Amino acid sequence: MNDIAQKNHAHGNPRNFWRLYVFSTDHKVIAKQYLGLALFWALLGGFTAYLIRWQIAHPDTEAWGWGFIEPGVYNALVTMHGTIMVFFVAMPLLLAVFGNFLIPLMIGARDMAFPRLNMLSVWIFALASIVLITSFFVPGGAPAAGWTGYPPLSAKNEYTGGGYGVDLWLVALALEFASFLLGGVNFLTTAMNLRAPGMTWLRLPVLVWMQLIAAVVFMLSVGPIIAGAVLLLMDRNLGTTFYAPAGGGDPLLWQHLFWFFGHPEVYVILLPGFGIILEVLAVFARKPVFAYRPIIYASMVAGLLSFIVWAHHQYLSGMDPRLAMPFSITTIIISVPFGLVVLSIIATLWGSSMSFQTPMLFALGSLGVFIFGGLTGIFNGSAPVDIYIHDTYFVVAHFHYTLISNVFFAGFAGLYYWFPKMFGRMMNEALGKIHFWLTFIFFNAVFGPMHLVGVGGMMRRISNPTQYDFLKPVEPLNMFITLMAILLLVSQLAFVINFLWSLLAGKVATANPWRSNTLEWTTSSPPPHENFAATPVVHRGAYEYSVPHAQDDWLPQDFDSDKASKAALP
Amino acid sequence: MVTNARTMDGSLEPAGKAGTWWFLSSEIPTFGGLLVSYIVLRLGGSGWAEASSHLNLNIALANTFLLLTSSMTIVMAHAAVQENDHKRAAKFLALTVLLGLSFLIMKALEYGVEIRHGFLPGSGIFWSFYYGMTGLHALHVFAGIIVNLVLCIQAARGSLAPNGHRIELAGLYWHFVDIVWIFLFPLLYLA
Amino acid sequence: MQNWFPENVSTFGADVDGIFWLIFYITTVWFFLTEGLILYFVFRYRRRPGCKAVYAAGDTWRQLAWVLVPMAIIVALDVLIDVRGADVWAKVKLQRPPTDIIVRATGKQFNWEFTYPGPDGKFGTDDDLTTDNELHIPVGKPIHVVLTSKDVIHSFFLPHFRLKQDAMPGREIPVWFEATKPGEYEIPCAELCGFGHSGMNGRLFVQTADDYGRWVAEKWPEKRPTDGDRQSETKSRRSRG
Amino acid sequence: MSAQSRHYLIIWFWLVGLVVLSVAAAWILPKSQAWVLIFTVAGAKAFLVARHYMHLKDETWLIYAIALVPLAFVFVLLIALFPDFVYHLTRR
Repeated sequence: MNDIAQKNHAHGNPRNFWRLYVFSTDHKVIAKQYLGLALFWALLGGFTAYLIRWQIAHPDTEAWGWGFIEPGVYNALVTMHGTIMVFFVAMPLLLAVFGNFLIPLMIGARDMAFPRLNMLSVWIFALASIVLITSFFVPGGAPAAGWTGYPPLSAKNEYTGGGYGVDLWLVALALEFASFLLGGVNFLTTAMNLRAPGMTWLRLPVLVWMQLIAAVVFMLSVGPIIAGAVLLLMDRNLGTTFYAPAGGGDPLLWQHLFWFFGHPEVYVILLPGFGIILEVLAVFARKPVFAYRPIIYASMVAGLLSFIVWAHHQYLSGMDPRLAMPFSITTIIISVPFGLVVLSIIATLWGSSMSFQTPMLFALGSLGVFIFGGLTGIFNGSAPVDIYIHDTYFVVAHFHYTLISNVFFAGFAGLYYWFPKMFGRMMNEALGKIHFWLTFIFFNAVFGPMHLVGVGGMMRRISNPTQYDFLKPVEPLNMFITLMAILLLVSQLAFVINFLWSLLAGKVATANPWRSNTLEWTTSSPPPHENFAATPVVHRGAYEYSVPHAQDDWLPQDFDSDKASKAALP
Repeated sequence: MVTNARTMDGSLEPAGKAGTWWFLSSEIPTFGGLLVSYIVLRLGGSGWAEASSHLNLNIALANTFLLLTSSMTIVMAHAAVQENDHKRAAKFLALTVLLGLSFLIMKALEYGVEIRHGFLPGSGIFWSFYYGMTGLHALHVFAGIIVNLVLCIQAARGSLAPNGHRIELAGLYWHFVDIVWIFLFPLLYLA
Repeated sequence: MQNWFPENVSTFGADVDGIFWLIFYITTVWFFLTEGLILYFVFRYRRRPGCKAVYAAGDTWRQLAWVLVPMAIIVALDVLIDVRGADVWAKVKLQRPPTDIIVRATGKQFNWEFTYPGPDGKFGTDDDLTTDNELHIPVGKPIHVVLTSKDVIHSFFLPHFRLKQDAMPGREIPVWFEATKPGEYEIPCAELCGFGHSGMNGRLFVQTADDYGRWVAEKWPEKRPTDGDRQSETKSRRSRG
Repeated sequence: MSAQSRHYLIIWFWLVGLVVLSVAAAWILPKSQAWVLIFTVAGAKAFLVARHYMHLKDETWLIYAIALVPLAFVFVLLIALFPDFVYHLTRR
């Protein structure tokens, strides 16, 4: 079994520090490396958010810890906030961290199919991070063309006033994509080839399925934007005219290439979040996931649909207006597969026996928040309504509700839930609960009212709303939102403290503190170098909780009931 | 459950092949997006055929021939390694590398000719696409050459795994690059 | 919530808002249904000593009906939203009622340039009138605006008219609207267009028929064809300000 | 030379022949017909390489799916871009 992993670990557990923690091929170490990078970026992204909010609420006053925010710098902040949060926080956290750490553990493998490739991808990602950080310091400053980098604004420096910022931004994105591309190859091959005996496709935990679907969607959608980025780099540096109408090109081309990737990307982030929610809910509700297969099929359908909805970002972009309704229809139809997933999650709660530890609270919070975000998505999906709310804060509020629900809340649920397995210690329960309630309250206080700001017509990415008469009514709201946003950011200290403190002095965790069924809990916390002393043999699906007539309310996947009953006989 | 059966035998074969194919599955949209952009802009624009007529068809023909042949030589190397004749495999791989290199050299010459005639990447949308697509393709060829070179040395040294599976994987990538050229050639030179 | 919208002063604004409210009511119902259900379950099925969870994996059609039937309802509602929406989209973006008032709006960093064809109704003639950030139109008449851009992408946004359309370099995109109420409104740019994006804001003066007539008379006094050039210069000079 | 190598060689002859054919078509036939022929030939060449050199002919359905699904999405992209760039109602 798993000869591949064995081949790559013939020399067993490397002893020296570098091979063990820095240039490690161990998927668990790599996951932690991604986690470190993601948390670092999250801090930076949070700081940009604070500056953005400050400028909106108190335009042209000195922001504490920074000073005045010139309009150009404001655009750079907006650009970097989007780039960082989507590509350097959400993706590493949800895919790289949980995917790398859990896929091999959950399928009973010793490591990824290509451990060295895995190491390569984390180091490419690190390189991308360095390149992106560099862009802050080059003459002209960070890119300021928006995280969507629409040309011509991004194509000519005299338009943005930037220098190498956009070039570095493009290079960083290309590297980041390459890294996750290799990661996706690894995920898929690992799940195809290294499943433990008995781990059939339909016994895989939902999270693994979601990671795989996300990987496929990412790999099939990222190509055009890589090509598009190359073309944009050439436009900037070789004088080509792909996006310059004067030279026969067309700026709209970039928007199509970008969003053909950009929308699937959204589901690449959402699906793993659902996976985490379902894993956590099943455990803390002591109930099998309701409609396991339909959930998986629905996610596949959603992934498929995500390839034919991208133009709903472009209803008003100058795209042929006849295209709008077809894309509007496909977009709104997406509510069906996601609705099915959400209702199945709710159905999982029916007749359950819930205990509300921190992971459960975050999972439930994520569910509640996502429903709101999903429903507001229907407004944006409808072409006529989009005429008014496109590029307003309604859109901003909407995608923060959907993305933060699955990055922030689901991500935290996952961290609190798997922290014992990752680091061998429990996180502090009281601090965790405080963290949840503060986050939940302030999050809704920030992004709930933001919908009203959008309904008021406030455009995205304007640094000074007070320049517009028709925005006078929303100014008090903006101030309130900023206050709440600062409190939301501050309340994350509860997590930082909890994380660091538990890392060093948390209660030592048992192998299976939550009494879960999935394979990662059958090995010690943290797992040894090759995960399992003996390759586990799988006898059942991942969610056999509260089985009738079973003496216990859980049946681990590798629990051999026949052998057990034989052993029970005198 | 085809793949499920494979779960049981842990030989590298399926893993490497599946991985390579997944990688190619993301390369297809990369070049696909490029070709699609070229096609729609060309159908909607004007003056493309005129610009294209300045290209040197003979060099392109020679290059097509080189790349097709290199595709043949690398499968020959694969066939050889399957018959466990690593020396012959090394010869064919060396041939493949040479063919690839001469493709790049020809391409460089072609660029030189065009630049001397004043057709730069900035000389219009057709030239933008010409340099963009052939450039990206050339990069892929270059990467393939390096891979093949490494395998060639390994095969010559006899340090290649007995099943020589890696040659097939390198071949998959190399053939894909060849297929891309198969479409670039008519799109740029003939149409 | 209604009073958060800017006042609607266009003929089709009510239709756009109508779809907004249609979706608002539908989603509100779903919101309270789902969130209420979650809250009820959280309260009702919290862990109690000695009471085990129900083993329901949703693997029978009878159980699946609980999620599949709502799906059918969702499909029906989606169709409703799209069918109703299609008409409004067509009304705003696909059909344009005929008019004799056509204006060219050119976005540039960082203001709107409006060009009137003048009495001869043709652009590019010497009686064209170009104004910066100032658009004068009569109330109760359809207006055609042909959008384009000199440099980057801008977005022509009329919040009070529920109208938005990007202005693309290399494209000429026509939009139309009809004002129902005289007054002074704003024309912000809704697409990030550089460091001056915030504050790129034009003025739309919707005037009664007489006021508009007076404005036209002031801009295009009876002129002799011979010194058209000088005339147009002075006109354009007067228009600045 | 083994049977397999011979097979590969035959495919190569086919490929070269097809190249000659498409170039000849570009010279002889009128544009529209030439285009049809040229791109059919290109497709045929790609098919030969994929099926024989990339061994698709003895692969499982899964590999086929991995190879064909991306093509389907590229096709979707092509169709969706036509109205904007080919018919260009608004392009100057």
